[in-house]
Amino acid sequence: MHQRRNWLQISGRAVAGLTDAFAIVFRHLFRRPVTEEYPEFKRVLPARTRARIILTRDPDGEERCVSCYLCAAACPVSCISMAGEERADGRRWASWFRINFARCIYCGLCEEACPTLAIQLTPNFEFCERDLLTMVAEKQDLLVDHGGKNNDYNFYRRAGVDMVGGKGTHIGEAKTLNIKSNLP
Amino acid sequence: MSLWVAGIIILIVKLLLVLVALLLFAAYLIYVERRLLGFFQLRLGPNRAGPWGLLQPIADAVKLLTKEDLSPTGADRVIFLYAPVVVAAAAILIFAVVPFAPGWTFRGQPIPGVITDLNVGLLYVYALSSLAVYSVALGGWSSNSKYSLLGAIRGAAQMISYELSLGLSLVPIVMMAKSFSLVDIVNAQARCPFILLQPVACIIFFISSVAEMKRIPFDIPEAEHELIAGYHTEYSGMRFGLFFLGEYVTMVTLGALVAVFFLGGWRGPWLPPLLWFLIKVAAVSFVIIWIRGTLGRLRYDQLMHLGWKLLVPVALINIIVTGGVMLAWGYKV
Amino acid sequence: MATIVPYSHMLILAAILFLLGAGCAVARRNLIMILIGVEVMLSASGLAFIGAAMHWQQLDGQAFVIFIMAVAASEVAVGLALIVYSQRRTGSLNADDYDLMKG
Amino acid sequence: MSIYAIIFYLLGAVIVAATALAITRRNLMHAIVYLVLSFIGTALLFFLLGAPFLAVLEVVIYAGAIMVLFLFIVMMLEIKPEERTLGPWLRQWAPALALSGICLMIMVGFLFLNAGGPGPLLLVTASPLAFGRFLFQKYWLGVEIASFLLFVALVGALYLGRDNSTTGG
Repeated sequence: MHQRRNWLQISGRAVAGLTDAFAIVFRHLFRRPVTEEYPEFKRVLPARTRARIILTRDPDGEERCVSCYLCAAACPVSCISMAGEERADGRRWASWFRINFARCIYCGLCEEACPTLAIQLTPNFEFCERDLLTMVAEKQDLLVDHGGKNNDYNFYRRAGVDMVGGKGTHIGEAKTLNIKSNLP
Repeated sequence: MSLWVAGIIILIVKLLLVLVALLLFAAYLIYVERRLLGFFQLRLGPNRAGPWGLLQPIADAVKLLTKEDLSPTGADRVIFLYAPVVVAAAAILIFAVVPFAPGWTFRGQPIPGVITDLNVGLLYVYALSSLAVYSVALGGWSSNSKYSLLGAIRGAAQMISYELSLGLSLVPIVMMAKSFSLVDIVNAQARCPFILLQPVACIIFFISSVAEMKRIPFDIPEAEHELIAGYHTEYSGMRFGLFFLGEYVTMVTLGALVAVFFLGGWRGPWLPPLLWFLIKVAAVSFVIIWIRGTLGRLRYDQLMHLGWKLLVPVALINIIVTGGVMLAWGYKV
Repeated sequence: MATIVPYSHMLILAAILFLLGAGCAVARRNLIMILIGVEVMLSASGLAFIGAAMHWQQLDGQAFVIFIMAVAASEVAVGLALIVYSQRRTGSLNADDYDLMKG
Repeated sequence: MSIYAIIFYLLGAVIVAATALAITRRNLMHAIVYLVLSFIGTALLFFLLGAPFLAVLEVVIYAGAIMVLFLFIVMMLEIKPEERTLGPWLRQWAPALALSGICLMIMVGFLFLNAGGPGPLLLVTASPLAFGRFLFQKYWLGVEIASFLLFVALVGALYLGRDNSTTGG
């Protein structure tokens, strides 16, 4: 007896569940689709959306890239290549810098890897070509005249690189201690 | 002699008209299904090619026809190349016995509203649907791919299992119409469509034929999450298109068969018979798409249990009950 | 009334088919092919029965074809089950490998 | 020669060719495909010979069920095509061919010795209704026995096919 009631309950629940599901799906026929039709309707993307890559400059107008190859190493699809050189004053720079956007997957790992904030990703994603070779961007295509997401950052003024002044002149760095004296 | 020639010409014209109508209906069913699924899921569906995307089937056909026709290494080439033909041919050939109108008269000569009124029409439908297994099994086997082979084995097992309940569910219809001919079955529903007298048979027939078509919730042979595309994983271009076309022609044919067996065929008040027939076919197709939008996929063991432990026994009980009731009401052969 | 062909041609066709099936069952060493040969023989005998039914205008011949089909279906069900069983037991489908009882 | 005779000889040639190809294939899958063709041809012959019901049953049962079962087993067991070796091939086929040839010659001889007896076949068709009525009036016991045979075969196949690895299933 208990078994039979159980069976009836189960089948009743199944029928109720099925009816409910079908009714919900049918009601969706008359609801407005949530689709945004892309070429006619363009949503404004957040400023930090990751798409096309740029190379930024520091506040002094110098290229930030020091050609450390970390972005090329981090890139999962190996679309970044460059050659590093050293200037007379000891500052490193990339003599050429190339990104193959036909292969780029906009993962943002290069941005993560960059120690100088040189590589940054911008919201511009609408670029495509029939000829793949025109998607290869050289350094002059990538360089911009601003600092991107952080305009004030200057790698050489911040880190312990002896470039713009002696020890203790960098931002956030304590004055050098005179180890010969105990005076405060 | 001229009458004979006229008969041949009328037959050929009718064949062409039915074929073109069937293929167009199937092609636009693909479009309608994609649009409806879009709406069910709060999307839009294809709406780019032409106004409201109405040219989408043509764009799809052009794309499929111009794609490269690949065959995998190690495939059994001849079987691989010709397996897709079977499914499309079987689906189209079923329509030869489906009555779509009561018929017309042209200059005093009657034109029946069916291509051929076979006196074993129902069994002919059954035979062709059982031949459709070959395209699945052979196509999957000859692809030389494990996904295809698994899909083919599942497909063959599923189609054999559900053919049984498909056939058994139609026995009460034959008992009540006293004929295998589809025209006679439509005529037997002059007073009352069989769906009111045989609701159980209708449900079993519908479920079994959805399983025969390998559509959701019975699409285990082509379960994309496990088997990529099942038995037609390795197919490309128009050969894949034939599998696709076969599936949708089968859907139209199923709609027509449900209309003929249970909904009274072309019978209906006020509207012309052909229109009634089309409305019924479209309604059945809509229900199939609705099911696809609603249900998930059954597990393999659930599928087999549903077929063998529920549908077949219920169909057998339905036959016995129908026979008993008919005897009690004083039925004479 | 339209005639088709002499009854003897019908019987010869059935005989050719039957002998093809018998040859397959005798000569092939694969268990599945042997079973297929038996199926061909059964189908050929059905053909002969149908021809006979037509020749004598009696439906008995056609009735027998129904029984032949029932026998063929049950034979295949049991036969294939046996083949699968023995393939699981011995791992071979070659009839020559089943020689445990060397005479 | 009437159009029916032409159809008969064409179908006969197709059936014999398909069957001959089927029984000589080394690849089981090809054999099954040829055999399906042969059975469909046989079904058409049944149709020509006035048995539409049996013709459709031939397609449903032989081509649609039995051959699919074979296909299923071949796919499941993953059978390699046989090796092509001439020696055993000759040893196996020679006696079969010889015996078949002798049987066929005797058969043809008998038929032509008795040439006056069996006349041409007349075109008649047994409607499914008439056939069903005849079957269940005269051979109802046979039908019951056949159904019982199928039931026994079902039970036998289930028993043979059960999984031995699990206990207490």
